[in-house]
Amino acid sequence: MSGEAIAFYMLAVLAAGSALGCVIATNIVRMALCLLGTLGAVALLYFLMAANFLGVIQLIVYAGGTLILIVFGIMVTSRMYGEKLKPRRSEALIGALVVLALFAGLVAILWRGPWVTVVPTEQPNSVAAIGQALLGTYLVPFELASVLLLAVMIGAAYLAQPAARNGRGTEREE
Amino acid sequence: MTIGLTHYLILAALLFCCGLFVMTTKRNAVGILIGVELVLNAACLNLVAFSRYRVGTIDGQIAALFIIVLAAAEAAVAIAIFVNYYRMLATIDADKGDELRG
Amino acid sequence: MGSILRKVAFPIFLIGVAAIIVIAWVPALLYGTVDSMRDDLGRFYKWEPRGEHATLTLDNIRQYLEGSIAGQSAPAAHIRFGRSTAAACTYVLWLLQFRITRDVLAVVGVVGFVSLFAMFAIWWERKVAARMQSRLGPMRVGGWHGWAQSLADGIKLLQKEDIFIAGADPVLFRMAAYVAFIPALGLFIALPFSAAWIARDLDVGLIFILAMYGVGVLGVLIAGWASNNKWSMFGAMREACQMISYEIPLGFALLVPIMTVGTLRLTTIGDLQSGGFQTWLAFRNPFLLAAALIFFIAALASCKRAPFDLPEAESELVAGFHTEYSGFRWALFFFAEYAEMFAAGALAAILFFGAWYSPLPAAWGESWRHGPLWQQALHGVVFSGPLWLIGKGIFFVYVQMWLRWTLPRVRLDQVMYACVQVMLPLAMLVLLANTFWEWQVRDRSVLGTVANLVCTAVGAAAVLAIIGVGLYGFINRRRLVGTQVVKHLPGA
Amino acid sequence: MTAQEVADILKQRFPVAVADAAVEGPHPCVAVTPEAWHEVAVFLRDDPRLAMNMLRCISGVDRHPEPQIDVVYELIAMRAPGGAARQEPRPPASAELWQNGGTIAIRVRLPRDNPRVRSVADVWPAADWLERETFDLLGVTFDGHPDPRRILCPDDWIGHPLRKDYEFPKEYQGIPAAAAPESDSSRVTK
Amino acid sequence: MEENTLSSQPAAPGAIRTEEMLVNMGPQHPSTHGVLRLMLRTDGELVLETIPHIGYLHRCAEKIGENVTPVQFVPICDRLDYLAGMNNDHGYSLAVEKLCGLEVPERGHYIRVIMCELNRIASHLVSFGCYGMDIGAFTPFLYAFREREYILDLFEATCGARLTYNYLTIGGASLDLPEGFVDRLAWFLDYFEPKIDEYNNLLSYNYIFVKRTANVGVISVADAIAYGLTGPCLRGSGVKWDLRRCAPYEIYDRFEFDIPVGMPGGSNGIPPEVVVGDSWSRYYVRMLEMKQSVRILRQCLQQMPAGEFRAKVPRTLKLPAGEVYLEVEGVRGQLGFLVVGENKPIPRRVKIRGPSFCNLSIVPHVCRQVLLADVPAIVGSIDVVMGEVDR
Repeated sequence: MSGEAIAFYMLAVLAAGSALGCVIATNIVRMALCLLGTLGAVALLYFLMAANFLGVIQLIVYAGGTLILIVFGIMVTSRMYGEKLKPRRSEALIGALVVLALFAGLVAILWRGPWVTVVPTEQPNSVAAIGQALLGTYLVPFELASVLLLAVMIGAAYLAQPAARNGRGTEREE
Repeated sequence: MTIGLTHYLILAALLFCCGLFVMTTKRNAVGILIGVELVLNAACLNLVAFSRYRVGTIDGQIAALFIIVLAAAEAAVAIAIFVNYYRMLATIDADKGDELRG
Repeated sequence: MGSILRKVAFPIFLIGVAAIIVIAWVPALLYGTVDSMRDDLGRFYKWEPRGEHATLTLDNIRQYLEGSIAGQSAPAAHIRFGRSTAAACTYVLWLLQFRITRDVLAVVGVVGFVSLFAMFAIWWERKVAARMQSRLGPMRVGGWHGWAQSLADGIKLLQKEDIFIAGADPVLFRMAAYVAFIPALGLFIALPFSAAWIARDLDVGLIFILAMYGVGVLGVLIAGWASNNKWSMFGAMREACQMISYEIPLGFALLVPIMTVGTLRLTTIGDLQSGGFQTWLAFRNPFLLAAALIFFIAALASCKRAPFDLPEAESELVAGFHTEYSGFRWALFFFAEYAEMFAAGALAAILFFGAWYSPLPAAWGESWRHGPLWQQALHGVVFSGPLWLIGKGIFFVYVQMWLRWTLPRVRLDQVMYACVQVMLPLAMLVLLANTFWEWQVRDRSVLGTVANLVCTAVGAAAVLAIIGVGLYGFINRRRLVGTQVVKHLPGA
Repeated sequence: MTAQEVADILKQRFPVAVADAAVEGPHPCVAVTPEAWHEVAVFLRDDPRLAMNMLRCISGVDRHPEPQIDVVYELIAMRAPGGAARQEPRPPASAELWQNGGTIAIRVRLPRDNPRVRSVADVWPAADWLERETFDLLGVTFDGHPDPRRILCPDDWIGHPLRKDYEFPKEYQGIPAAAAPESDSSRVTK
Repeated sequence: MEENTLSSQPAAPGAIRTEEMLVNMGPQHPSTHGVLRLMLRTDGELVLETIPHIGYLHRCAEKIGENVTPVQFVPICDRLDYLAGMNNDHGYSLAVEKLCGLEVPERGHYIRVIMCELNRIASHLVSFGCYGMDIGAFTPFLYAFREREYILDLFEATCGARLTYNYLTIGGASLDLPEGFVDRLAWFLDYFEPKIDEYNNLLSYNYIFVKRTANVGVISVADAIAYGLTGPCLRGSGVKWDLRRCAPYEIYDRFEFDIPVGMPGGSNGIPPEVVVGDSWSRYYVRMLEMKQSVRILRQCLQQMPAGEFRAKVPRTLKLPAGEVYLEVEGVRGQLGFLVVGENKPIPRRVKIRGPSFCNLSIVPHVCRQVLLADVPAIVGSIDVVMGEVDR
């Protein structure tokens, strides 16, 4: 077994375990912690696939930004000893069955499907390549994404301020 | 035994299914958001794996990059909405939000 | 027992310091030896491809070290050993050629460095604080200026009861300390101590370090939430606000040198500054100097150090997010904090202040780099090497302490104001200006040279001023520390 | 303004309510009936001649064994440099000294078994805590007080400690009292 | 921690619901100066309401006062405002002397003024240092304590105690000044006076410090008077009122000194952000008062005569029937004693008006709609000593 295989299996177990933890956990902060496990493991998998830049972006944007935002949202909206929002039994059962069936189907297809693969090659300077692709081939989506981010920034700021409708000072909140 | 495309795809399928389950069954709105993140992660993993093992270019990575950025934007808006939702209804239970009137 | 301890403690301390100095340059030296050996032998045996994939055998190495390879041109003139030494070194060098050995060594080194540094920094912070407050600080444990105080504290903390409060979330409360500590360790994976001494030379090293800073916040957040204490919660919320906000100016400030050097690989960035004091990036043009300042302030806020220590503001939040922690878990938060402090200082040094190079141009020492062993060692001390980076990092840590014990704490809205309305526009402006500069101004042009010289002069003046103030303080130390203390100073 | 003048003005304005005035001696004092006290207080504060704008202290004095508790209000008139005490929120930061416009003590005599008096917390906000303290330690009830709770003793304390016939409890919340205080006080008195 | 949710009911549709929390600040909290307990009703970082709970340090001082003779009560007075024991002793002694008609010899007067003013400096030093700590600057605290140490050394040489002195007593002082006291004091004054400017430069004019305290917790003149604020809190609001001048007692009319008051920013070297009556003004008044105390002390040293330091006080001092209320300008404001005598050695009633008690009563009024970090800044600038509040 090669080093890559060992690393893959360890990370895959971590990622899958954390994802299952997300499913099982009833405490929402624990779910977020499990999500951190998945995100970190997936980021390391990206490293394993020589997508260093993506792995780092996954860590900085996902784990360092989005996840913190989520935990922040949890803190604002949930209390430790507040009501426990457990899924309804029937829903959980049906959901589990459907999802299991879906997973089984997916695995079956993946297992059977003949995948034409290429031998992975190392990109000599993937960061530069990604940069060039972003500002070359993918310039339009890149710019669109930036416009979207701007819109989101304004929209989120508007949504989050109560004073727009309430007349109370907001600059002291956050 | 070498690690190939199938390994990554199966892992991604597992993440996807977990995310789907979380999305459908959790009642906490933030929990649903976490499910969405899981699903998006699975998609990213697929993209990167395909781009490495099947195409051999970095286009998949670029797509994954966009997904990550959009997921961040989506989470920002979602959290803003949840905070407002919580202020209105005093709960974060997504099932309670079945009224359209704000 | 106690008296014996007291006698041996100080020698142990001195040996430890010496060992650290040795350790600081030996690995780089050995790695260099192995690599150059592989190059030499590869050239000799005509291995294809040379370098990376060729594995040296024990015989190869022994023969090489003894200089007994037939036809070897100059059998490594700089590392000629005796027969017995060579035999001992053979196995070490053979092991060192493997990636996994180096990784294990790197992990051990990082963990060792972080814990040693945290212990040193805690002791040092107490000394710095004490001297600023005309006190003596720890004086007893270990003998010389209480150098073993942190060690004793560490032992005490290990023995202390790990108090777990009944109302807390059992899993998260325990996990949080690790979630905060592990990213702080992870920082050092991509942090080069010198061009050769780095665990993983990532092509995205800089962003990796930033990402680790970002992930570390999560530990604080979870600690605050899991403690089920309102003060902890306040601390966690403040940390989240502050960290998320300050990452933006931090990132912008980092883009400035990245734009100038055109790479995210930290070793490359460092190597670009090998030409002496005036080639350090901060002195290249005024905008880089400004970026260095912005970076330092934003990093201060990211490390939650005063005046931005709101998450643990003791006069407002008791102790903030770690109010409920005790014993070793509590210590982990501090290890993380000091590791982050050092990483911030080291990053400032790598990006702006000449990385692991001394103010002297490295070209002057080029001949020493390939000379006999003692010359190589001296080269590591005088021209470039991990010692310089550690020294610079410690200096910036000192500046952080200096600020902490001098300034009052700002308020949350002021922190946010400073970030969003001052630092962020400033960082953007600097980035824009630097873009324009890099685009229009040639390095060798008159404007470029003048700017470089002016910035160098400013930097040199700052360094000289700091040295001067330090010297003045040292010379007048009997007079300055306050008469009450002087009476108790040794030799008074 | 001397205490005598204050007493005269008060007597002129409230001939019935002002019982007697002892303006000689170290502690010039005007006695006021409990029913009229609030009205007198408003007058004391608002009358431009008196302008007693600061309530310095409220003391309860238990006259045991007489069936009487006195509540003594210490008032002082602080006069801004411009003349009469000014009530504007922010007079110009003055380089001049404010003047002492006279002091007076008002005594309200209350029956010991049911001491009640109208609160003056709406006249001088300073009375809020001072009245709470007097209630806490002497058991004087202040009608119309905005927050009539104990202030120094715990909320579940029984009795009013500064009454002369107060008996120190043997225990509080299961904590036994250390020593019997009677023996102490008797020793000192002898 | 008490559990929160004042409003667990869902708000009416359309209304914005915010999460309010009750937070307990104290009695064990680093910046509540002892055992003050503040209940904060907060919305995020915003403090909507502050409710002080006091009484954790209640030691029945008034009840003790009714059971012991005045001379026995002086040590208890030390423990009221334990940072300014001399001033407390002085106030009580003056009240009893007024009731009994005792005359204090000339030297006794001067000793009293010296001790009171020295203790005022010592106490203001603590206040200055602790206020720095409240704002997050640790270092000035130790500088302040270094200087205070000299004063405590002087006190120790005089009466053997460093905190609870029992020195100024009925009829004068209980001992004469020790040998060399005058020289040591003169040395200290020369040493200390320039330090005040140093500390102003270190802390008072520090940009962050000014930003944290200026225009925070503004108390208007009307409020200050209505709530019975006295001392530096009142003067910080711009009221030039000091009992040492406005109702002179002891021998303060013999000295020249100014009464510092809060001034608007922009002039006299005061930072432009400052508003009269804010936390910075209250703090700065204390800094300036230390200078004035030094001035008074210098004059004392010049004028002080030799002679008796204590009046002849009968061994069992009978308090005549009658009552007396006397206020002195203590360190934190006007310290008042009501003593009711009834021809017995022990008084019928001793009522103590602690200035901190009244000063603290304005906290609920001021700490509304402020940030959490402002609460220590405001409470610290009011500078309460819980020993005096709870008595």
